[in-house]
Amino acid sequence: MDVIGSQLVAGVSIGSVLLLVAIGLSLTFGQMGVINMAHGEFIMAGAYTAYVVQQILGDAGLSLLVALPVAFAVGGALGALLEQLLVRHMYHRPLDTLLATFGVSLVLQQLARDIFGAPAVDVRTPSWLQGNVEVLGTVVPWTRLFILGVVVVAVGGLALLLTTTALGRRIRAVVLNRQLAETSGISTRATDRLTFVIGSGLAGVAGVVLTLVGSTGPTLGTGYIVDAFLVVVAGGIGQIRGAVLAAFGLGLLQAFVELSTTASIAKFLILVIVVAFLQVRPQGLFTVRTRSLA
Amino acid sequence: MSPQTVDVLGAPQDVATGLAAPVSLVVSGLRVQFGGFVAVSDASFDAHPGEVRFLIGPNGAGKTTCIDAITGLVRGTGSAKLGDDELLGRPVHRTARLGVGRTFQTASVFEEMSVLQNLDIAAGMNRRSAALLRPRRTVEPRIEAAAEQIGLAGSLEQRAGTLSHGQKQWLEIGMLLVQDARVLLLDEPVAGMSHDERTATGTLLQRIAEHRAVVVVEHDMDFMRRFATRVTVLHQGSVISEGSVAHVQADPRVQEVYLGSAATHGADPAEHEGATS
Amino acid sequence: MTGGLGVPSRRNALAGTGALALVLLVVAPLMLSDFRLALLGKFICFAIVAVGIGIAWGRGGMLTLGQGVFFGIGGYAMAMHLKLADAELNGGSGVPDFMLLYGDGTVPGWWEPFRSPLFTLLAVVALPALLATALGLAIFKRRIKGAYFAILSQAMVAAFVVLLVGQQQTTGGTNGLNGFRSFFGYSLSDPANRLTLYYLAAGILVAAVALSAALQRSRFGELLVATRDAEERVRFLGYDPALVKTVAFALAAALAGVAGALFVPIVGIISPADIGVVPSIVFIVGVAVGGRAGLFGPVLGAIGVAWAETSLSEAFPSFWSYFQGALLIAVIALLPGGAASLVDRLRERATSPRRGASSPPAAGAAGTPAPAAAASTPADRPAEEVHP
Amino acid sequence: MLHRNRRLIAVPLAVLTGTLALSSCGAKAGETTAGASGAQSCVDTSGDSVKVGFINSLSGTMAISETTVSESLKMAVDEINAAGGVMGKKLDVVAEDGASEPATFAEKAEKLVRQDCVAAVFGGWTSSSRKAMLPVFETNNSLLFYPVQYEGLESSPNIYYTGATTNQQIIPALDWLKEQGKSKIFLVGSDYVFPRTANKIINAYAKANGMTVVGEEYTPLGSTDFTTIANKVASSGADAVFNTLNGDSNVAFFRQYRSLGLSPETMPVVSVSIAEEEVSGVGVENLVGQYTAWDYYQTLDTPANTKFVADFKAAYGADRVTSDPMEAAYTSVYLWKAMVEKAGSFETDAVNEAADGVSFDAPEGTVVVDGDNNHITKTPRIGQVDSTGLINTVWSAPEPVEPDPYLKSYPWAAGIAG
Repeated sequence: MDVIGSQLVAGVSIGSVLLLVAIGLSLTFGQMGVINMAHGEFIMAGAYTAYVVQQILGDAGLSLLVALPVAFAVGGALGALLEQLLVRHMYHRPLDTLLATFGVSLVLQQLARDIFGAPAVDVRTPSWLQGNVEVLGTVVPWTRLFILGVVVVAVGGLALLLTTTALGRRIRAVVLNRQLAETSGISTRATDRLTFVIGSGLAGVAGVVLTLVGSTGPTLGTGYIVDAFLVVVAGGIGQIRGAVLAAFGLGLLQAFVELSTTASIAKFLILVIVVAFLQVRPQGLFTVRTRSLA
Repeated sequence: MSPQTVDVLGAPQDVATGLAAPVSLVVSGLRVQFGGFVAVSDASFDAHPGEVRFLIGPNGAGKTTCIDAITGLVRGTGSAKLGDDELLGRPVHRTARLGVGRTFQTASVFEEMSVLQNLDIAAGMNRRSAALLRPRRTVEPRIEAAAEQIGLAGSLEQRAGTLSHGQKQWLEIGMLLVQDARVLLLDEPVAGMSHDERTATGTLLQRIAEHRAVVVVEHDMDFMRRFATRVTVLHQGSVISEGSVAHVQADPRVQEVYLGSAATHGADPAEHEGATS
Repeated sequence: MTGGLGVPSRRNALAGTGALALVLLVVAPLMLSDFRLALLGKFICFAIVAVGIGIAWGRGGMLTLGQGVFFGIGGYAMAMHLKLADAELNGGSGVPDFMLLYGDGTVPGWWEPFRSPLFTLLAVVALPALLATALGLAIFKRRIKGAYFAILSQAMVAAFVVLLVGQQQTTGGTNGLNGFRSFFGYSLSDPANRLTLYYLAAGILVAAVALSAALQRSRFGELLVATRDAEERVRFLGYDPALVKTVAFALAAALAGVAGALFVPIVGIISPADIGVVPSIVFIVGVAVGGRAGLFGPVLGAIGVAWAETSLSEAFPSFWSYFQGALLIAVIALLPGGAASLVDRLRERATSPRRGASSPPAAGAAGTPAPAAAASTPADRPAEEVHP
Repeated sequence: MLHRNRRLIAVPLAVLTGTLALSSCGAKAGETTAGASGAQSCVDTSGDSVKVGFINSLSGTMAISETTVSESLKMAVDEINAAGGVMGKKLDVVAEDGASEPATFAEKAEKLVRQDCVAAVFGGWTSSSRKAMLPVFETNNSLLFYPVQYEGLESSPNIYYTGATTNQQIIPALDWLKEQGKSKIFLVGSDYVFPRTANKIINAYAKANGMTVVGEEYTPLGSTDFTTIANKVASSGADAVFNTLNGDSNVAFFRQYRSLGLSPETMPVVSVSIAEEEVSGVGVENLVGQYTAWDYYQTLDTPANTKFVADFKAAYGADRVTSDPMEAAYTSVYLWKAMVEKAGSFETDAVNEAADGVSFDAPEGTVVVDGDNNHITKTPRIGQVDSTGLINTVWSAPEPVEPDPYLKSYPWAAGIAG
């Protein structure tokens, strides 16, 4: 079916954006039980990084590729700063962290407004990403495939990191049982900081990619943050596979519900469905018994 | 005044609150499984009013898990009956309302609140909602009595967080008393206490046990020898021995289990702890 | 003194409530121009929400980022009634103006009950409370708490706003409901009536504070704090924490509903912009700044922050964002008890040299046998991790 | 200590009932006419200056657009002051931030009128901000000049509408589409009052003019996912899109539209909320060749506009652009000046009396106030975005169009105004 094919593709494409904005959040939330409300602003910072890099390099194609690692660094640096200055001092107060990081997000937004101006800036799409290709009988923009590619690389890389490296083992150990990890000689401090850097760096990458989809303005991040939280919560804390399933699940749901109703109703229904789903599985799709939320 | 001279835990109070007569806890064929891991495979024991039942065993034997299952914290199969009531399968607070009280390894009291507030909350399970909406005006007699019993009568206004470690554990026991628990499940009640404190605690438990069933999970073998009426030994999730202290100590299987793990746990009932007394 | 928990003594609570009533009901109307007084009326609405948040979050540990929903339900209920009443005024058609313009000119069935003033007043309190009860039971029974609850409540408000915006013909969409002429038969353009509205709001705030004080001092209040600090322990004492929390949550919701209903005639508009994700967090900001767990902290914080926003943003619009952000960070990080705790801290410093030094009561040491020895070695282990 | 606890609640309740009993002596609804009781004007015209208020969102989501309006308002006031002021009095500006929230607009409008006692207020952008402020101006019988195109169906004696109403923007755009032979229209809009009302009009127009609306989609404000909607547009067989999306959503929509291979040649998009100011944010490359419907473009070749553009660039930077709402705001200050001078008074009633027929040689051409509905005549123009981001007129109404906010002169629109 033509419609089913096109909505499948649309759902995957929505899902890939959701996953990208949520994956970093999922990592930090899982690791430290901390909700970083400034995650959206880290995404925004990534988007502005793409803009600045493009202003410097000029060429849209080259700058996009350069911006990806640079934005990772920018996001990571912001994350490190936040972790060092704020989050680590409030480790036992996850809800307070939520509020304090909301304060950070207010400041960052206004900062962006003062630096780049309130109007959205234009980040041009590289010529090699313009146009489209036919998939499942549906026209799919190259940009969407590119985003999917970035997601696959980012999530795949993260999964590899978690499963094969020493750092990944430490992170998983801390997620499972912080105290035990600590007594086994793992420096939870160092692990926390690195996790935060990686999670925030991924937010930066998400920001670059979002410049291909929508506008780049100071409020870019706020539009995504509630959705990102829903993905994290629905997927289960600290679970990459949960986040992946939840993101694509919500993306497909959105695409198909929107087909038969309006975008507003679809958005409402999605939120209701997630809340209802949590009634059935309060811990999300996949569960780890974590100390912080058990 | 000392706990030994004042008896407030007896029948009059139970009559006053309308609680049924003392009953026994009977656990049979209890099994608890976490995923593929069987924490308790087949545990059967009982506890009767008038006796202090000790539950011992090396680390990982499943002692605390048994308590968790009886109180509804984790899901268990088999049976745990308090009188005629089956406890398994109920939510935690319903089990508590049947008269099952428990303490935790790390004393769990409301640190921000006064001793009185702690006891008052514990005593409130059967209050009507209307009573809940009013402030507390007087100290109820049973609370006063329990505070006396646990040696905190003079510290009613003290913030629980500032109590000593031992006092917190007594407070927790006091909370079970005013809660009118018919069976008390105590998880390492003397951990971290001085010798004198242990003695006081043991005496307290014996007195409590006159009208209620008391189950104590403990590592301290000296404490067990001094105060246990009967002992159940768990190992790897099942009961390997049961009986009086002497009987259990003489059981070769128990010795084997404890000797085998003595090097790591320092909990050999015959040798290690005995030396300190 | 009942000790602990930051509950003011009965005398202090009474004095404080009296002072609040004096300032709001006597001093403010004398000192402020009618424009500033109307502004204060608006802030009072926020303060009523704050009292509820103080109960749910400060005392109960439930960080609700979704009070906008309840505020909105109360506000829209009142606004619907006022629109319907206005439409009937002077022999009107009985159909609100915006429905004639943007809808099909008929009043939807679910609006009809709001023609009744009695039903509306009831709905303002009962609808938020019922919704909160249903949600609370569902959420808390499943033991969803802490950050999960915060996120869910935020998602809830996001969904509510999307729904309101999408139903323009019946809810006014982004415009919301506005242009009210009368309030239960009294003209809203008459300054005397607007003053009455102010008194009504101020009186309700004072009553809400008194209610909160009574609650804090009640056994339920103690149980609520116990549930906040050690939910599992409460469960093992035979209580169902879900019920305890639901009652507090429903109370907070009802207060938010009442506040929303007062907001409508005072401000003259209710729209999704007043109840969305960000306004819902801003409700929290005032409470956090003032001191979440105290009796007066939430009220003073809410009024203070709103006042600061209005006066500071007049002078420096962009500066306000920095200030608000920095204030929130500073208070949460350095002074989690809010401004109220600053007062306590100063007072404590003045009266006793060191907090930990207050020795255990003498009676405990003398009257107990062996345990007495232990009392002299205070084992001040770090506070048990608080499950928010 | 623990006993003897009286009810805390009794005292405040007594206070509450007392105050209620005391103060419920105001007027019943309907007893007084609106505006009469609270409308003691406090405007001070005795000195050699008079206060005027600006109310624009300088923070929040609407700041993007509204700051530009506040700049052109300021320019108009500076020019007027330099030329001697209004009736010899210099204008003192009190600027307030509406913060993109309707309730804040109402609050600040009230402050301007009652606290600052300004003679007139200029500003507002969104319909919700105007609707929120309307009761304030009516109650206090003071004046608001609203400079943005809007959905019509409104006419208040206390508001002057210097932007286009629907028959000066939407209907001409439809006329033009019809002229171009487009008969199947797809409607895309943000979910709020302007797009919904505009599309209601478009549907009625289409019915009467043999056009078909092949799709009508709304997205939540700020929405950035247009995958599904763009799919619907592409497969609808429409030969034109009528776009009432607001702000940031346009970026996402045009990106998605373009990457599906759609183009101005195959399926042109007519936008009514994208002006010069927004083009750079949406991205020139996404908009080249697309159409807009306004009454003013920076590229208009009138002497007044040449001066307006030059002055604006001189004041705010050579890279800045001018747009329809900015021009309408600029014009509104001059119209007010003309009305006041014709009336010889700053009084609201006198100004209203004098308003009809007042005209001004605005950058968009001569505009005339219609005293019946407080709107102005305007010349609708269809523009096309060029590669520099400016918009060039490709079609223009032969003469200025009289404002008709309730569309009374269009038989097919009979059912729309209720």
